Amino acid sequence: METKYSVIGKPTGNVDGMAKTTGEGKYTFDMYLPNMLYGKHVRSPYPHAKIISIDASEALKLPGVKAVITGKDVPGGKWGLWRRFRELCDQIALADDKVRFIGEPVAAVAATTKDIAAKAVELVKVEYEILPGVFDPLEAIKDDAPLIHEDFENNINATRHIEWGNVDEGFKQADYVREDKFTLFPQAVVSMEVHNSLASYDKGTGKLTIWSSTQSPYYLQLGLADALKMREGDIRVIKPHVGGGYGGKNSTMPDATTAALLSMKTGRPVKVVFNREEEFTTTEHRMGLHLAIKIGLKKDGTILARECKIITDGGAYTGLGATALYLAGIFQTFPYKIPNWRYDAFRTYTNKVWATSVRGFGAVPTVYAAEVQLDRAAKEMGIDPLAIRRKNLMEPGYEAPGQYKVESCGIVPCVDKMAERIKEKWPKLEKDEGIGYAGFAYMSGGIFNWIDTPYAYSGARVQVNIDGSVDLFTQAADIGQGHNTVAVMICAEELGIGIEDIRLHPGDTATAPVDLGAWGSRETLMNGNAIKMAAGQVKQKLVDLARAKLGENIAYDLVCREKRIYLELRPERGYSYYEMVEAAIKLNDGEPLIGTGHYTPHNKGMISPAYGMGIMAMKAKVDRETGLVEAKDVLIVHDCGQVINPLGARGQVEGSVHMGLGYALTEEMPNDNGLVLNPSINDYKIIRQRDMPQIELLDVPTYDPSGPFGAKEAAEATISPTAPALANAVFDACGAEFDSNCLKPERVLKAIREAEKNQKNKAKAKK
Amino acid sequence: METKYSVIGKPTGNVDGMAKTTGEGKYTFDMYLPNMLYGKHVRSPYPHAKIISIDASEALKLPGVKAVITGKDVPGGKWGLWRRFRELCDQIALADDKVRFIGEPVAAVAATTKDIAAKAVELVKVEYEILPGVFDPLEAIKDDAPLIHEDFENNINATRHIEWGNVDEGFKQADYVREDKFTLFPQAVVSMEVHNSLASYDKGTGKLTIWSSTQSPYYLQLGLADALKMREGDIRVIKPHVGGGYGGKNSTMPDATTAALLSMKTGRPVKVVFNREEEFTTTEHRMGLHLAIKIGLKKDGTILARECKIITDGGAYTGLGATALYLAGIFQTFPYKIPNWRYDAFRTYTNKVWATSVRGFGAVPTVYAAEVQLDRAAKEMGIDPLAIRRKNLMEPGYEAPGQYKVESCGIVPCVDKMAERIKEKWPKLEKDEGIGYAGFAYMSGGIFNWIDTPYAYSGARVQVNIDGSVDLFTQAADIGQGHNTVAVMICAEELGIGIEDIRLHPGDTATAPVDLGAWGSRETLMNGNAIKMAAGQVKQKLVDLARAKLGENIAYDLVCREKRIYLELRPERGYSYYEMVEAAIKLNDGEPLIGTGHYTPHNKGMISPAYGMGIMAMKAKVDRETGLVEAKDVLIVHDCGQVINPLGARGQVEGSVHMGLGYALTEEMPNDNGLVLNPSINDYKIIRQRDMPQIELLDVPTYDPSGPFGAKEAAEATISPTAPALANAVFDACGAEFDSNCLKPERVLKAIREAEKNQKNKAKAKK
Amino acid sequence: MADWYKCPVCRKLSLEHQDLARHYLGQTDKKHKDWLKSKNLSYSHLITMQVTEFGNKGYDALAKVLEKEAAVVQVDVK
Amino acid sequence: MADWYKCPVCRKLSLEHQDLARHYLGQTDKKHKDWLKSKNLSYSHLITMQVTEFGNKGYDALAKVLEKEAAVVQVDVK
Repeated sequence: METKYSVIGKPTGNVDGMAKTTGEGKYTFDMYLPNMLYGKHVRSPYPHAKIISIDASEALKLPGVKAVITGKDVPGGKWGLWRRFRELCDQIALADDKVRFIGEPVAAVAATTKDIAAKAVELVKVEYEILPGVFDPLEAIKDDAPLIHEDFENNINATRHIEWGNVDEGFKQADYVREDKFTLFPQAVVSMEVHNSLASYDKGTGKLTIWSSTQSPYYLQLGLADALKMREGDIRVIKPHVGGGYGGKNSTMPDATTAALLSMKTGRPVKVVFNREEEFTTTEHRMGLHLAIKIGLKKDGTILARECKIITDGGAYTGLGATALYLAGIFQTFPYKIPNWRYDAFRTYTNKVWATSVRGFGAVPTVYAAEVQLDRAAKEMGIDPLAIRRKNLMEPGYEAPGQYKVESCGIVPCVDKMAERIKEKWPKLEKDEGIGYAGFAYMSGGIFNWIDTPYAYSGARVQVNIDGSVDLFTQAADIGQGHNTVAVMICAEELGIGIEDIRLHPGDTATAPVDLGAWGSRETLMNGNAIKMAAGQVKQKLVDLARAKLGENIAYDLVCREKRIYLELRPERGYSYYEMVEAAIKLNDGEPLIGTGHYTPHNKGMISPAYGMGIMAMKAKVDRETGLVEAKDVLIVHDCGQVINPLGARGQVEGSVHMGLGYALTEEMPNDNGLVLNPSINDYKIIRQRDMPQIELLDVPTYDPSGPFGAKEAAEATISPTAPALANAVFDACGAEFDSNCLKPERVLKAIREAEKNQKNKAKAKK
Repeated sequence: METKYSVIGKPTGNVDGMAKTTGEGKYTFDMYLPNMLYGKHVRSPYPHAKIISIDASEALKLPGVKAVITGKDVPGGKWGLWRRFRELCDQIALADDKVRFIGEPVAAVAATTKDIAAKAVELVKVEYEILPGVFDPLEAIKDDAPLIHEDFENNINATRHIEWGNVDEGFKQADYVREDKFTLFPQAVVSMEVHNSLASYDKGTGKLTIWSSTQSPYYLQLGLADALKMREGDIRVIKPHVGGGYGGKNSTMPDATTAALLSMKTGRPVKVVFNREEEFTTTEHRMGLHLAIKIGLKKDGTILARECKIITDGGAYTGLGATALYLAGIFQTFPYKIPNWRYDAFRTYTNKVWATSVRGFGAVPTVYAAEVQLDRAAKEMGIDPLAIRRKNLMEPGYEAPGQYKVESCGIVPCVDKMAERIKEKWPKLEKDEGIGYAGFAYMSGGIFNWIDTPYAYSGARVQVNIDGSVDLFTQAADIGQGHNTVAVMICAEELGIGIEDIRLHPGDTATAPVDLGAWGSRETLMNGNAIKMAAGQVKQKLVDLARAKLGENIAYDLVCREKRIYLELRPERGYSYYEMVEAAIKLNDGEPLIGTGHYTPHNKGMISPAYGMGIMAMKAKVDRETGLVEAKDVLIVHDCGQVINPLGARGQVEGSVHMGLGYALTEEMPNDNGLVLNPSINDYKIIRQRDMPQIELLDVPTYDPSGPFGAKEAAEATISPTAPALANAVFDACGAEFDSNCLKPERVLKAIREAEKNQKNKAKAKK
Repeated sequence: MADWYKCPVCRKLSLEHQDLARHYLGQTDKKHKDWLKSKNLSYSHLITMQVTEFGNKGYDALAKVLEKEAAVVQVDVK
Repeated sequence: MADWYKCPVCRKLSLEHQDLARHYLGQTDKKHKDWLKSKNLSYSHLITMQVTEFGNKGYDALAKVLEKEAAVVQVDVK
């Protein structure tokens, strides 16, 4: 494709790829400071219990133990990500009155070695009074259920109602109505890098520096400020490379608070690293929920109304769970026009680790239900599953009243391209193979500001030095998704230089303006806009100077491209970028050229400035003897605006499909009275590389006016269709229906038997 | 003293004092990176030799050795600090054709441990062809002397002529003329932290990060750019805490270049740490020199003319030695009006380590000669030594034609205060005690721009966050002199807040605008001005906003003080600083408040924008039997403008006196054909704490219009009078005269015998 | 001018009793729960009906009670 | 108009031969040294005299040679 861009749109290896693959790139996990202590948590063995006493005297006698802290040592109070609603700020550094899940930290030790810390943890004696626990949302809301948080009657943590149109009327007018119930299982976050933090507190100045594996240095700064009763500005958060987050590293977790508290107590750097078991049993995951969904359609397949109700298993704290509750009700409507929509959602506290944002957050469970139900309806109505989707697609300019506006929207061409490609690609299916479809869409960052930031949503600063090299500062978080590369590409494109001219300084709260972090696919659009604005400020100075030197007609346009600044229509008339930079700095009395940029959405509705969307088709094969499902082949047509880095987008699509397939097939977190039963990589089954299907990714280019160079969300959206496309493929292959995700062989076999029985019954009935 | 300031002028503990004293503060020396290698140099045993061959094969076979580099592996060329004169950029990373001093690096190894690196160094076989060496400047300039650098005939590295007035005429009119010759010995730099660097090169992006114990991150960046053939902007220099520099860490030294080269070769972080012997034998020192000085006075003590000629022992390279040569000719004239002045100076290359800037650089040896000569003249003329000084003092507005202008100038009140205080303090001397005086002055940073920077001389950036906390960025270098505290105090004063509100980010070339580094007492004035300007930009925004909200008469002045912004004459009318910050950021569309500042001197002559000055008196006692001199008591009256931090200034005065006393009494670097004979702390005698005299420091406050809040140089000036005041005290006590510094007992005894003989001769003559 | 129904616990006004019931069950505080108890209604039961069964059984049940209990307020909505 | 004396090696002009000598001895390049050699003068000797003895013996000695060797140039200095 011919492009007017020099940098963006070209497949580009990650700027930190070499550093990461050679081991030179530093993760918090790799970091060491002289004099450093190791912190470790004393954790509750009970899901719900009062703390009667904690005796650390034996632990403190152990040589090498430098401190033991309990809830009494925490200067601050509660924190959370819903700062506009302080009552939802329910996290605490160390349990001070009671524990609410197995593994909740009640104390922590700092010692000179990891082994001593581990030994000391065993020497801390905690006396508990065991309280009855509650583990299912429907149990949790019972009037006689034990209360997990005092002020939350019936353990209702948050509720959400979304409605537009006239749902009852819609159902009345429908030719076809069906209702389905689902239970969606939670999904763990399995980042390669565990949660870990290294804190260094300076007793002299009262200032804290913390390196942490986080998705949002700013959120961590805010959380620590509450937990430690410090001023945000006195806390410097530095995010080195991060080995994955997937939504599970938005909350301020005890690795960070405890490292900080122990450093404040000891005056020495303290590092806290979770082990894999702590990761599975005490950190956040994707919500499990019970769901009831109803759809009403016209004969021709036009959707007239949909209603969905969910009650979610929230776990012991809020995290971004309340946001997930909201987004679940939004993204279930995408990418279709649902003229009448009603959504009621309840999030409950339970005595488990809590649920939060996880890749495709909100969307994944509810899209599953909606897309699976749609296929059942299509089959019963005798409509082709792709045709029923094609019938209901959003178009550019579509609005959901009071909720969202869709500007760029390439879903119609996506589905048309899919229909065409499918014919060539899979002209014939083998026995027991099926094809499943699912539409998808996701946001380009959230507009809702529950964190209550007074800052712009994203900021960037560009400094251009005398040799033309650029220092680019942003708190935007690359957590493995490749934003560092996207950031540098956008900056280079705007300044008309190469990515090798830029040194990026990401993820440091002290050196860069605020960005809200990496969640909801926000960085490309939001941080990209901030970077483009910052670079644009400097570009303007260079253009003005070149214009002044050229003495040209003021209506003639100058462009910065390929390290030159020249008249667009007379490319030979211009100057080298380097020459202009040097001259501009000298004109600037020797100050380097600084540009600052920011982005905050305006007039874009409540959800997001822009939406990536598309359609997925999955070919799967079912082994009717064993119930084993094989995801064979995936075809995706994705409208993600102007792609900044096609190589990165492709990688993220693969990751999304991988995680979506885990959700579809293998990932499950069985829980026995609050105890996670499979807290290891061996027992928690993520999809192996060799089990990954082939993925073909087609592009439908659009230009989103909100995005930098027209860019918007890419690839996160592609997780939510994966499981329903798989389930629909199985349904297509053998008629088996599922009321949950995680199609393990035993569930598949059962569903096949059920389907066969139903068919027989139907056949009988026909007779 | 009543002050209008809230922060400055108050004795303030160093902001990094706690971190340093508890061991939490990180020096490069303390740093460790995962996967780090240790680099070590293979050094020449000969002072002058051709390199015939280098065989690293045995070293490379040693397990753990990852690389060996020689001059052939150096991609760049020569570098130096005199970038305006490229021929004086004579330093090289690793000798490629020949070695010029004992200890010059010819190769370097990188290995997994220090021990392996040391072993590997011994396995590198270097074959040399020994060349004749030259070790004294007067030998070096001989026509048949071996040439040290090809293009420098007679080994003349640099020459300098300074002249004003009519010197010959001055001498003609003089009633009294005398001539003296001196040889001033070199002085080592004994920093607690040795030279060391840790480099980490990213092969993926081609960008280098280096942590180094340096006085000037920018100079290091420039030096490395030349040595490595990289772009400045691709090199990030970070200066952690530095354990002393004293002028010896301005040059880019092999610790840095070798760490960088080895990291580039291995793709791993590499640390190079000099040991104490390397420190003494291969790093820079204060120049030794031969000096002839002539003075002409009127009967009443008025100086009519002075002439001085020096030839210095430059060593093998230039460093800042050429600058020292210049400043030696400038500061010898201070703080006196010398109407007719002539200075001829020659710097020679010799086969030794080279001489450079060292505390009080330029001034120390030549002021010694001038102040000692003045006392001899005073004695012969029968004038009181303090009175002869009083007679010739500079006054505000004094100019040395074509060289310097003196604005604030408190030297007259200093000497008057001294005269008064002396009477109370030392009403009577004991036997063999004497009092010696010496005047002094020093610059507040240099105006000369031999580094040829296109940047402002100093820059700063202030970011004010929503909670009122401030991030202050500057490359200005605290090397132990306390500039971090001064920087924060100036910023706090300007914004009307407390030092606890500020987090300083010093010494990082990537995050802060350029500052030329810590040399010539430049940071307080130059960086202070940049900081004041940056903070002032933000202050202006807050003041404008407060003014708009108050709606007051536009002629009413608002001040920022004690965390409020209010009408100066109606203090009750105003707002809290925090409130204004929050409002201003919101008005700023959520961007934090940024101020940028810079400083470059204009219309201040060639030398410096301002001069600290004063007078020192030293009481010393001589043991006529042993020759031991005891410095008993020091009185200093110092005009150093508005003192920012009196506690810091006091500490620096003590340090200057300490180092000056070492120069006066004990510090000597005997050299045998290029071999330093005392390369250890045991053998090189610095003054011990218990041998330090009492120091009384009096202040004469002035306001320098060039300085931030009237501040200028403080305390570096007090090194140069120490040795001559001591020598003059001995002269006063027993008439002994010295033609060098370093009054070790054997020299003192010899001088006493000489003096006694002269007296007898004179007595005889009288008879 | 229209008839609005007022939440018996807080100041929330709704034009329909079912809307008011939806509001009511969305509240997580003790006061709202206590009033339900005083009317011998089970919050738990209402929510469970609402979210696990099709239709709006939970809201409907509460709406019926509110028809009797919610004060009517006349408010000009122009 | 004034009489200026021109350095025999480079373009430097001086009003006095001693000034020209001072310039000359301040140059570190080979060309200036070579000319001295051609006149049988020792740079080393001149500098040593100049800096180790009082007065301006080095400059004086060279100035005397330059009186004969330096070209005279008339330049308007207004």
